[in-house]
Amino acid sequence: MVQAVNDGLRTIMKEDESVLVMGEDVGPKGGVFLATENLTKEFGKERCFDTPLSEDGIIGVGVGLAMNGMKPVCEIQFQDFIYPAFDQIVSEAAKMRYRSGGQYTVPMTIRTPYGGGIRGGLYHSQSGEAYFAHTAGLKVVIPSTPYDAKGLLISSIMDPDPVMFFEPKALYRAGREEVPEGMYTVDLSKVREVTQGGDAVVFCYGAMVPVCTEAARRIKESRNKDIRVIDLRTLMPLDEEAVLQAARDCGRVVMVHEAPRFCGYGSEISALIAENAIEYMEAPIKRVTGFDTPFPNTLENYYLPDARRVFDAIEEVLDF
Amino acid sequence: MVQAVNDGLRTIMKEDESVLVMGEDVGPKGGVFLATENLTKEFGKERCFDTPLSEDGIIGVGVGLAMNGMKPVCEIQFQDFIYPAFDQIVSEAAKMRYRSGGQYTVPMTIRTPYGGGIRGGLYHSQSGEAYFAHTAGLKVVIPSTPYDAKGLLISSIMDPDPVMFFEPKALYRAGREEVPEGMYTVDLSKVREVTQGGDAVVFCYGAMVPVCTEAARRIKESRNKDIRVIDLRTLMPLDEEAVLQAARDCGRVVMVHEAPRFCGYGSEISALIAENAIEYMEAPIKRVTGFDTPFPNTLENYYLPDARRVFDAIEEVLDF
Amino acid sequence: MSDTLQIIDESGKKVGKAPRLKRETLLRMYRAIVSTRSFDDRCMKLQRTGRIGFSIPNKGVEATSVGAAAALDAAQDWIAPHYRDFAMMFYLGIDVNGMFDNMFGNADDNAVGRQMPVHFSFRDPVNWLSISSPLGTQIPQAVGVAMAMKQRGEKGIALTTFGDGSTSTLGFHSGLNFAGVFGSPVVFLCQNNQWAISCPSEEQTASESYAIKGEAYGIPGIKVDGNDVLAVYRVVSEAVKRARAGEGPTLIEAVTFRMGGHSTSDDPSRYVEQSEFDAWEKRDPLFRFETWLKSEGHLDDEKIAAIRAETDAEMMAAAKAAEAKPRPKLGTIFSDVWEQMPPHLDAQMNACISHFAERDEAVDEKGEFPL
Amino acid sequence: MSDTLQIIDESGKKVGKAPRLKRETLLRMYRAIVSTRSFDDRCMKLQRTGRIGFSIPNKGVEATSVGAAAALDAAQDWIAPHYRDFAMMFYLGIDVNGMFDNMFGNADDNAVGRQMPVHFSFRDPVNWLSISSPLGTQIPQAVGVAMAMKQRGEKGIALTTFGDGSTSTLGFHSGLNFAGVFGSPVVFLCQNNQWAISCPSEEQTASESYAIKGEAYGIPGIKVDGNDVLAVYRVVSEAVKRARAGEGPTLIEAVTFRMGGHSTSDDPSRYVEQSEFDAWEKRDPLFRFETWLKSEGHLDDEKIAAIRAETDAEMMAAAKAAEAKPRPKLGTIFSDVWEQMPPHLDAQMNACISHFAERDEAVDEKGEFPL
Ligand SMILES: Cc1ncc(C[n+]2csc(CCOP(=O)(O)OP(=O)(O)O)c2C)c(N)n1
Ligand SMILES: Cc1ncc(C[n+]2csc(CCOP(=O)(O)OP(=O)(O)O)c2C)c(N)n1
Ligand SMILES: [Mg+2]
Ligand SMILES: [Mg+2]
Repeated sequence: MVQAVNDGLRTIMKEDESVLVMGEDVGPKGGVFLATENLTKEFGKERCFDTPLSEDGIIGVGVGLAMNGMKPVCEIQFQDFIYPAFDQIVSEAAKMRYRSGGQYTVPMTIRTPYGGGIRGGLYHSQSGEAYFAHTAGLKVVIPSTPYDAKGLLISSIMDPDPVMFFEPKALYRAGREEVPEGMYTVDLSKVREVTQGGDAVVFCYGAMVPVCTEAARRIKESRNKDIRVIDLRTLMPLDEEAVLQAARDCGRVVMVHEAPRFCGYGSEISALIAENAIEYMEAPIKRVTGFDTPFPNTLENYYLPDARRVFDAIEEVLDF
Repeated sequence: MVQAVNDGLRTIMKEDESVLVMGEDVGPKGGVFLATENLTKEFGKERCFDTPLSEDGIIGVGVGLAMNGMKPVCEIQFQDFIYPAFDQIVSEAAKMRYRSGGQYTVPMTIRTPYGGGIRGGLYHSQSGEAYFAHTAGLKVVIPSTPYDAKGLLISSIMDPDPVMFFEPKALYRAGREEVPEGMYTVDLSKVREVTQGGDAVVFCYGAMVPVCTEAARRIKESRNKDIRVIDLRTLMPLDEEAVLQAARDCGRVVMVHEAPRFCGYGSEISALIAENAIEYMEAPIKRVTGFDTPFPNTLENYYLPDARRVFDAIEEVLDF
Repeated sequence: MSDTLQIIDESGKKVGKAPRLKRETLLRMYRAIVSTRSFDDRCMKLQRTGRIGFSIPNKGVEATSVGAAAALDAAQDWIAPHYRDFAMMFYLGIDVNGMFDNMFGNADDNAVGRQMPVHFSFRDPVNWLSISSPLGTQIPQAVGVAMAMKQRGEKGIALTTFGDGSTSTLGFHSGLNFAGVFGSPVVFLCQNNQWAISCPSEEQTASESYAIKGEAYGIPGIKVDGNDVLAVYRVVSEAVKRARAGEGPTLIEAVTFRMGGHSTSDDPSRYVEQSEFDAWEKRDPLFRFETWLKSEGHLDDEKIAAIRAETDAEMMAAAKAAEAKPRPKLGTIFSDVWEQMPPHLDAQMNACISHFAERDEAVDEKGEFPL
Repeated sequence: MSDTLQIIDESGKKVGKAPRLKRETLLRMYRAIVSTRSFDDRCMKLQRTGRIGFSIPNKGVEATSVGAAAALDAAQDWIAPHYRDFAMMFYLGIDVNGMFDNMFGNADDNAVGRQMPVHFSFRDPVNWLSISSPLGTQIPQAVGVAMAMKQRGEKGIALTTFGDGSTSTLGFHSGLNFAGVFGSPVVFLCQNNQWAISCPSEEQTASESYAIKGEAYGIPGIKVDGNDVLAVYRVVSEAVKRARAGEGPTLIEAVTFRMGGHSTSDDPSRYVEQSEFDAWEKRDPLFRFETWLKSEGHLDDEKIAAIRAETDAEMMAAAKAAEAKPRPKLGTIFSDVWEQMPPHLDAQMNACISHFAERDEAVDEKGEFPL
């Protein structure tokens, strides 16, 4: 997937001179995961440049660039390091259009690798999407395939509002899928149906999509039930109608994410259904999530939801 | 309520020499809301002192003090200004015990006024409790009466872990309730039943407690139904059993808070019930919340949930 | 204030080389200061009578703002402002009605009644970034604004202002560091007005001065008498010139004084000694400039009285007009969150509108702003 | 490096006044540096063979760490460390087994296998705060630690270390500012090793030096040759003395070089010129100290070989022991979040334990750490 990100950046930078890439080590080194490889070489260091070690600076300067005609793509090296920039993101980027009555706007994209999968421990593994989904004025986008990564990234950069673009680092090296050359976009705010089915629905995103797909496959194999796996892709704005429709169609729901459960993104999905479609529910709305603890290191694979935990949860809702 | 906070601080400072109060303007001025009035006079500026204008510094230094034997009570002048300290709170205070295997701990309390009620617009009105409730390692406490304010505050300061103590500024001048003199504590993690009833339950906290109580009174008046109003008080750790029990008892649930709805704290309450007690539900789980926008100024009173909006929601669940 | 540039001293006497400025310009500067005082007075009255919730007095700091504004080219330069320097806008030719629309948060307010008073946002007569309550956030933003102009080969520069207290924020540190590294065309103007609410300037930092903080970022730091409008003009002009010529950023510390409370609700007698007020009263920037202008023959008492009467009348009229306007429509709670309103917000808006259409309006009681 | 204190020059010759140190102390310093190299080598091998995930090489910067450690009183002083200076621990007498337990994240690890390797946390032989990945956060924490001691009238001080890159973080700005204002007994030691991953020290800030940043906080700034263990010892000792005497904080910039990649996974040839490596190779702190010790008669080749063999063996043995230990129990995912485990977490723990009890273990595949 990381090549698709790189390809997306290159494509939109060619198309639109106002697109800039900035962050720590994004220049000559090409980024820690090589997502920005060769961009400085190709577009010059005016268009892709390293910054001092300050996330507050990266985002604050990015907000200024965005207000004055540029489309900055700011990289935060790991999502875990976004918190020094939290004020600029939630107080400034998210609220600029609103507080200025639309006089100033912030067409900025914040790219950052998130989630587990590299034995990164507490601070190279977090999934903080709920913080941002709760913040009005931001969009939150998480791809799960190379195709979507490129298309959603281009859409995010072209979007007139600030977009948090979370890249599941566990999938960076996965999926050898070819992505189309050149410009294309993927709609922000449409879910993707990964598998079809009407016996239960599993909502997920990012690195949990292949995990859930595998669980669905095993359920099919062992019980011949058809599970609908839905990749939410755009967490904000959420395609609520699609979520509710799937919940109504299936009557049995499982929500899966890596982030801790308590007040996690999944709680919103549950709440939404409990508020608008509870009468269709034939089982409890289950959540399979990371635990309500910081992210461990040695035991990472016990912390992260895996296909077996998802499988068990699907069984539970099927058997209720 | 603000006198109760002041009294709580004074009481525990007398009791425990390691308690310090620090923040912007908490010294001679006594804080913007006078929560720390006269503490410098009474305890000296070693025990209650002004700091430079850096929330990151206030919390970062507080974490250091806490790790080395003190019990700092850090004031953030308005909850809206806590974001520059977000990294120190979520990355450091919250994770210190975990990442050091208990070798270092952070018995710190972060006091801050939150919520609407003073025509403070975007940045003097926010309710950010969900950010912190989602962060493992923090406790989140919100009083709604002077009695609880003092008792919960003392408990928070004595707690061995970092506590976010959110004070509903709309109630600072409300409630002329006398509070007991001297030391007393209120358990962290027990809800408070404000009114009894079995026809529906309303969960709420902070400034929404009187609003919900008023709505319940009106329902009693107009429809002779008994509504149980529950003040959650400690949002983390949540007394989940009490929440589920009330939900099962009543079968009809409304959740009320000022914060925006999407991924707000209420979504966790809904999700919890949808996961563990859905079979008892006789109506959708309704949420009455602030809107998914930044906080407005002129139209503040249209933004904040009021007794009529809560009343309508209770009617809806009763009539479903 | 040994190493602090001064041109007109406290008694109104010229002690340095005055910049060559046209009479109209000088009078425009003077009028801007007088307008600010009129605005302050009007707002204090409005707040005391409960018609607006809050204002930020500018008395004492106007020379810093006006001197800086006069050094800009409004057609191409941007301002990333602090909240206590809107005297700049009077110099630059703002429509006062727009300012009072903001004070009342009415339907015509640029901020659509969403922000507290004095949180202005303008595109005209200059790009004046939306004022934020969180302190210091405008500083790195100004650097970004400036970098964009540099990148496009434009000649505009960004001026950003902030208080002494704001130098402790993260935005100060990251903004100055980035500007130093990228050589961005920015002027950083620190309004050292001796206080950050109740925290005195000397307890904000142990550094020798605020200007010296530039050293930490490789940025020249200059200290100027902030109550001397000509000295501020001179220093800011030079910094603007350097920035425009591609020679990078400058940090300026303007030494001035907040001649009153932090806001209309603050009582400074709790923490400021009367003697401090008295001492600074003698350095009043308006008195000083007025005296000098008189001595140069640009002003006389009659003219002064006329200008005061005019500005008072202007503020009164604008306040009246703004007060009479309706408040923003309910839908404005929901617009401008994103360019396109997502379905969930649309649903919330419709529910809200029908809720209040069916019934009375919301109770309009409001709490008092404490500070 | 004109204004940079040096005592032993690059050839190992004494060019300044050496501090009076006992032979044992000098040899303990030497051994600490050698131990660090042994540790580095062992970890590099372990990482290359996939037995640990990550390490942070310390080659080149050991003199800075060891010189600083030697200036402390471990019984009362605290350390709020950066991740690239654990050579300090070898000087202070750490049990190497504890370090390798952390590298493997096994059941005996102080951090209970929760942190990445090299994120040490100790109470013994010194209060060494738990290392954090987020940069700069330890700096204000050190100030708080120091303030607590000052408040209680204790004589301890806090030493905090950080890289050149970390000076751009918020923690640097707030930490130094608070320490300046409160006159806290802290020593700020900036390890300027020329790089922050791939960002060269000159692009991190435009300031003349890192030491000069002290000016912004009213804190004396001193530059020292970080490859000269005696010079570092001298400068840190003086700063510690000042702090202990209640004379406030000091900022020290130790000029040194990261003689390799950022981490075991980094390939510095993508961004560091070979000539830079070559130039610094000649300033190797180990070579220099060794040469001087030899010239003073404290060391000879035989002794050197013996020490190397001993430290290598010690590391090898500790690594083996640590590798053989079991990993932490499942329940450790859930403990230490709060002092008391709340019911919801208890439920999650029980579900997790019974899930894995019923079935096989989790798949133990792991992604590669990229940097
Ligand atoms: C991040 C942040 N913290 C705290 C506040 C509360 N606050 C408002 S104004 C102020 C003092 C500002 O002082 P200074 O920067 O000197 O500006 P002045 O008011 O003197 O113009 C404080 C602490 C805030 N607005 N933002
Ligand atoms: C807040 C934060 N941002 C980014 C990172 C990623 N990161 C890890 S080390 C590093 C460079 C640190 O440079 P420096 O402070 O000079 O220390 P050195 O590695 O040279 O010892 C970066 C950017 C981080 N750990 N924390
Ligand atoms: Mg000030
Ligand atoms: Mg470095």
